[in-house]
Amino acid sequence: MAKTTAAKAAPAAEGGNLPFIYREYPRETLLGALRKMHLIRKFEEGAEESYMRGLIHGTMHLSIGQEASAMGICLPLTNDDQITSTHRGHGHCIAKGADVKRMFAEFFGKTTGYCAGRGGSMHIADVTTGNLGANGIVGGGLPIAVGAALTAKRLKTGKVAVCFFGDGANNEGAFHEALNMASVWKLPVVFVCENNKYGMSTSTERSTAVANIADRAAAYSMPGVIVDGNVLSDVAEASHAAVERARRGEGPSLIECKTYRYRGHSKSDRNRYRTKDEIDDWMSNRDPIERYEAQLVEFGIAKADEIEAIRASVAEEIAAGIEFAKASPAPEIADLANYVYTEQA
Amino acid sequence: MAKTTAAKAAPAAEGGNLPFIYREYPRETLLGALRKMHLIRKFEEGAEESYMRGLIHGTMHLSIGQEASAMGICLPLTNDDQITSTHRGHGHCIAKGADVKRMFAEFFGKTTGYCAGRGGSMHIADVTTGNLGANGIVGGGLPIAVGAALTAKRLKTGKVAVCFFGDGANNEGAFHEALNMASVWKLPVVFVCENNKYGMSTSTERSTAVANIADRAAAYSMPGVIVDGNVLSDVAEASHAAVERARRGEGPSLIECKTYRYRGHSKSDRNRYRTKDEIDDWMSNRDPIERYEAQLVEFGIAKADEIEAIRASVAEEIAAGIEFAKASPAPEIADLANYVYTEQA
Amino acid sequence: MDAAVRELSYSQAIQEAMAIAMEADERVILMGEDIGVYGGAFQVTGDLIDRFGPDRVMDTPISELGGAGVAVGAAVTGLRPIFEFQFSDFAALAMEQIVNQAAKMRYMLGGAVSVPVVMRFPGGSGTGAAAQHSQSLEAWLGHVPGLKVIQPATPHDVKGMLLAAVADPDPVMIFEHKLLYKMKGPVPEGHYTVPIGKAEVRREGRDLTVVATSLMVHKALEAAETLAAEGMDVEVIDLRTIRPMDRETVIESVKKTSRLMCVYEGVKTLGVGAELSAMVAESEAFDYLDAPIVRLGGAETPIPYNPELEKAAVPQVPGIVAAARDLIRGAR
Amino acid sequence: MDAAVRELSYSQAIQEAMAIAMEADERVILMGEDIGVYGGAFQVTGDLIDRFGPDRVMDTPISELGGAGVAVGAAVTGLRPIFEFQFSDFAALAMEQIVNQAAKMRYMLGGAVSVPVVMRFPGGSGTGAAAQHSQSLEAWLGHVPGLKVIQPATPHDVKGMLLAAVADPDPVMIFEHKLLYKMKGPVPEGHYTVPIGKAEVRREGRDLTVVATSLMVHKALEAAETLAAEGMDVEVIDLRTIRPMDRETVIESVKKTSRLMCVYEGVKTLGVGAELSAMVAESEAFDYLDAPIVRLGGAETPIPYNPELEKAAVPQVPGIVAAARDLIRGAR
Ligand SMILES: Cc1ncc(C[n+]2csc(CCOP(=O)(O)OP(=O)(O)O)c2C)c(N)n1
Ligand SMILES: Cc1ncc(C[n+]2csc(CCOP(=O)(O)OP(=O)(O)O)c2C)c(N)n1
Ligand SMILES: [Mg+2]
Ligand SMILES: [Mg+2]
Repeated sequence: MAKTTAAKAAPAAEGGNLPFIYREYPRETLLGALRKMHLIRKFEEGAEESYMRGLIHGTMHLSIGQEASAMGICLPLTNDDQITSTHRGHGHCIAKGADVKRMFAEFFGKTTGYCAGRGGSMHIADVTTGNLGANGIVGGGLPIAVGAALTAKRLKTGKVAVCFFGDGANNEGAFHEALNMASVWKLPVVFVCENNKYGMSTSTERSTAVANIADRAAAYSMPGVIVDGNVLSDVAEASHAAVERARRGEGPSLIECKTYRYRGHSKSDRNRYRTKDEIDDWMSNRDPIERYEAQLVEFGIAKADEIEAIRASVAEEIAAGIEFAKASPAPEIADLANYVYTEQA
Repeated sequence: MAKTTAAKAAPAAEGGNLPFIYREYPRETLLGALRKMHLIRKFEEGAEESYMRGLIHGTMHLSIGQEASAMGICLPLTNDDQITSTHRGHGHCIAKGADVKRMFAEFFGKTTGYCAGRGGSMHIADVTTGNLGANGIVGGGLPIAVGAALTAKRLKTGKVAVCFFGDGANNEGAFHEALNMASVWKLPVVFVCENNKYGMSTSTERSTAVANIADRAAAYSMPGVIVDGNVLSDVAEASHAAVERARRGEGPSLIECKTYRYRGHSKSDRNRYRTKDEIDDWMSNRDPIERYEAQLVEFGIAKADEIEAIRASVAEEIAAGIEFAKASPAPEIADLANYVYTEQA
Repeated sequence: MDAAVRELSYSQAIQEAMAIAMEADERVILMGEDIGVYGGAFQVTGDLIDRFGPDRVMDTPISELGGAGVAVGAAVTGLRPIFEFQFSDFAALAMEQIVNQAAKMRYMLGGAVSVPVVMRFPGGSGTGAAAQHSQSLEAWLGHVPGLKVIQPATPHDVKGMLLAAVADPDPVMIFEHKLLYKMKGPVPEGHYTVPIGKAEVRREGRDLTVVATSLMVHKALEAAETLAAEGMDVEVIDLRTIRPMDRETVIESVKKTSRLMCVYEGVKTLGVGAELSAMVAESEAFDYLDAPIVRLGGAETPIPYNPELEKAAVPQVPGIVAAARDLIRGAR
Repeated sequence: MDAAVRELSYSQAIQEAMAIAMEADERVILMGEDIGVYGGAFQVTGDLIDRFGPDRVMDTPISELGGAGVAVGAAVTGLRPIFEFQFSDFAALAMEQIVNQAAKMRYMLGGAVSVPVVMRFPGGSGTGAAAQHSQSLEAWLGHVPGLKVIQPATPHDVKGMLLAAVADPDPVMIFEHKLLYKMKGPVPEGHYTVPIGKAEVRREGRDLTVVATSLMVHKALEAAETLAAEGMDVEVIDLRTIRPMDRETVIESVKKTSRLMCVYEGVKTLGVGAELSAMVAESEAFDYLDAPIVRLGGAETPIPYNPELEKAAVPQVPGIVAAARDLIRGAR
């Protein structure tokens, strides 16, 4: 995991005009971030393919195209910091440090999965790396993140809570209540709206009575920042500022990452609400991984063959993850009622 | 009921510097408004006394001190316009045109009451004058008012819906969802926050992450106006503008009336959260009825003895109302299940 | 009635009912998340937006409490909204408007208003959607006076009951099992209603009364065939309405068969079968009972993701067969 | 245990339990609306804020969904919040966090977390607060796996069960009847627990088992005295826990008395008595039953404001006496 202390190591490049992350983080961190972005994309492609083959059931929500947002937000976080995630949460999970083996195993419904096969994609979590879980309820994680921040403040753990949610979620009452309480109590929490223009089929224009979600921050007297969610450094810079503010005890912030999902909403999407042109434009001109790779090369941090090596190692990890998942045991029917309550001595 | 058309009659006074209502409304309307403000206060004093004597059970929330807000908002409304009200809703009910006889009867739990004795203070309503009801759920009326506005727009009735709510209610998720939808759909609804500084014992400073509730209007791209809720004319002017805007199809507005309740929150209030000085200051220096009477005299619209006559007639009406309530029959136990479902032919 | 009868799926039947209601009455509108161009998460509204336009097929923001409340307010003031929850689980976000407002408003106002709102709740497990998208919550709303709660099990019934619901002056809650949407069955054309509050005997039998709801009706009927092959004659009743429950039909049947089994997908404890059992145990049918009243309900767990666990969490045909066999043979 | 026993009111007993828990464990915090200087709508928290300060006796904004969710999030991450709903009716606003989150989180995450949150719900009628402030909604939460749901009926039990709840790693929901708050009874000093999941026989008897909950326990006991004077010997069981229900205690009693009556304030249909009845009707106690199982529950109406109607809407002593008499004498 990237640590804030990593920033104290020698930065990857010199020069006052370089974007934030190149000034702040060492080379390994930057390459690690690239690797994770690839890992997210390949994980989701692998999951998608496994789904098509009938190896995974249910539904899933892919975040392909949104990797810079997940990764950029998590970059300044430590393993101890906690996140709440969403139905579109694979990227958050990996960015925060989860192992794709156990994620695949979960999607395959196996006991080795992060949720012992009980949760699946929509509830993917890895508490050991601070991910309190994806959430099937839009907006469900918002108050929970505030609760995590309350614990951090009350027990003085120094942890920060980060709450991912979508543009659609910003119209839930939970959004309003959570942001208001976080601000009134000055809690160490960062609200991250991944605005991919649609909540399912409904565009923000048709659902949201304000131009930018970040504009709503003023209603809670907290900073609201808009960033290009497809530029890793921009996202990380905003995250860094908000996380540091939270750690200093100055309270919550709202970050809006403008981004886009390439795939349909879920596995049942006739795609009637967006144009092919719009999708093409985002895929061809604003891909977060391509843009990041271009910068890494431009600033002399990585060469093409190094990037190729990362891709290859990711492909291997994915393949191994799927094999692990396939080979893992399914839960026993007799264990159906395990984990409903905490087993007590 | 005051009608907007009333404004077309000869105004009560001439002069460009006069406050809004004196320019807009004829004398009868203004004296009618004064009478209603007295009626509200005396109704509540009567209810309070009846409660002390054990004639009324349950609890009640008195709006004494907030009469200008209820009356000013309702002044530009017609009988067809609809309101949703709150637990502190006696004033809204009377301002909208209800008969105190049937209100007392309701409080006394009688069949002649507006709710046939089933609702009591917390559910007081008079659908015939457009009051869809007080609400025991803080924030409960917000989406309902938006629904009433949706009906008005869809069926092109020309009606406006007015939604009263408190400062405390503004932190409910329902507030957020209701204002957002009203704005997205440009519905003819006016949101009226009666900010009396406290939600029960909790001051807005301790509950609300923004200085003024009206500041939150920006989060819904609607106008947000702050008025002195204890000045009838100011309230009516803001209401008039918002109602006309709604009627023109330009969408919702938010009005914040800064006001104060003299009594405790309800019948069980140890009053530990506000100072005697604060209460005294509002009662002595900012009473809405006294301020209105002073203006009526100052602008030559009413003389002291005329005002005295209004008071006397109000006292009579209250006494008669209480007698009517006392004399009315209680519901039959056998009718317990009436009104659960609509009786069908 | 001579209306032509076609095979339609359950979701087509709903869509047809909504279209008929909207054609007949301008006040009928549809509200819900992604019911417009998307056609609804389960394609129930489909292309109705093309026919009736976005003003009458309204996509709401993701605001279940507010959305339901707007529907309630619209219903009180003159519209006839049909509100779709994308998943019945999200009812948990709107219980306040459903229960504290819609169900009680007429009563609290002493009869001064009615609240003719219809709400649709796609529920049930079996799609791998896990704990927050698979619940069967009809028992919650069945507990609430002021509401009517229905669970049609066939395309025929869902069309007729939805049309009855739209015509009803009071709030009607429709629980639709997601696995029923693709199920086909005969559906008459045009307008007809199936009454709210009446159960239907789907199969007559002498040895045991099985009262089932929603998807479980079909499982119970399948089980009954297996049992018939073994010489056991099972009566299967489709409850259809949770509130008000059809006491007479159930009790008459139990008086005939002397045995009762309830099959339902909601969590067993405090689920619909608890009421069925208690209703019979306090009735005159008690004296006719030859055996304990058995309930097969959902497991006392959230719905798990793994497909085998998921199946194990709700009644399945073999389990119904086994339990019925034991009950008839006196093994319990 | 030799702790001194004093007379305390039910609300004092709750307050004492909370104080003991907070003294013992820094992680225990109280959250709710107006629980600070106001002392809570029913003065249950009283002056605890003076002792523990506003950081541990936290007034929340009027945001039930968010407030409950914050408590859930805090519980998952290390605090032990006790969250007060001002009225149990407002649970309708927070069902999503209670049911979709708190109850399911451990399961959905395959055991990776626990959610040690306690929520308190002042409920019940009898205060003239009408339909939106008088409900008894324990059946809703009793239907939800992952929750524990309790309804202590005495000062002694509420203290001990609240302390058990705080120590419990899973979410525990406490339904407190508002009319109990002022009721006094013996309460030992210091720390003790009363187990969740165990019913208590409050009065032994041979002729009839009455299982009652919360305030109805006291009404049932009063009725039992009247019946005793008439020569009828009624056993009264205080159920105490709705989930998990104490099957054994109830079934043993019914095997002894051969008759069962359930008395509860929640709406009769799909209320707690439905489960009690069904649990017995499917158990080995069925064969011991000499009479139908009778339920006295709340009327199928919202709670009305008028005090006489309000009383008529829930079981009262004379009705309990009459129903028990009929049942014992075989009049039904
Ligand atoms: C409370 C709730 N309402 C509706 C849904 C169904 N649903 C799942 S995802 C989604 C869209 C969410 O949009 P957004 O928050 O923008 O996230 P995105 O899918 O775009 O990442 C909807 C409507 C849900 N899961 N929970
Ligand atoms: C959903 C809900 N939460 C809490 C309450 C209890 N309660 C009744 S009035 C009130 C304070 C409301 O404050 P505000 O909105 O400012 O109105 P005011 O009483 O000041 O007029 C509270 C907390 C309630 N009735 N409904
Ligand atoms: Mg989105
Ligand atoms: Mg207030």
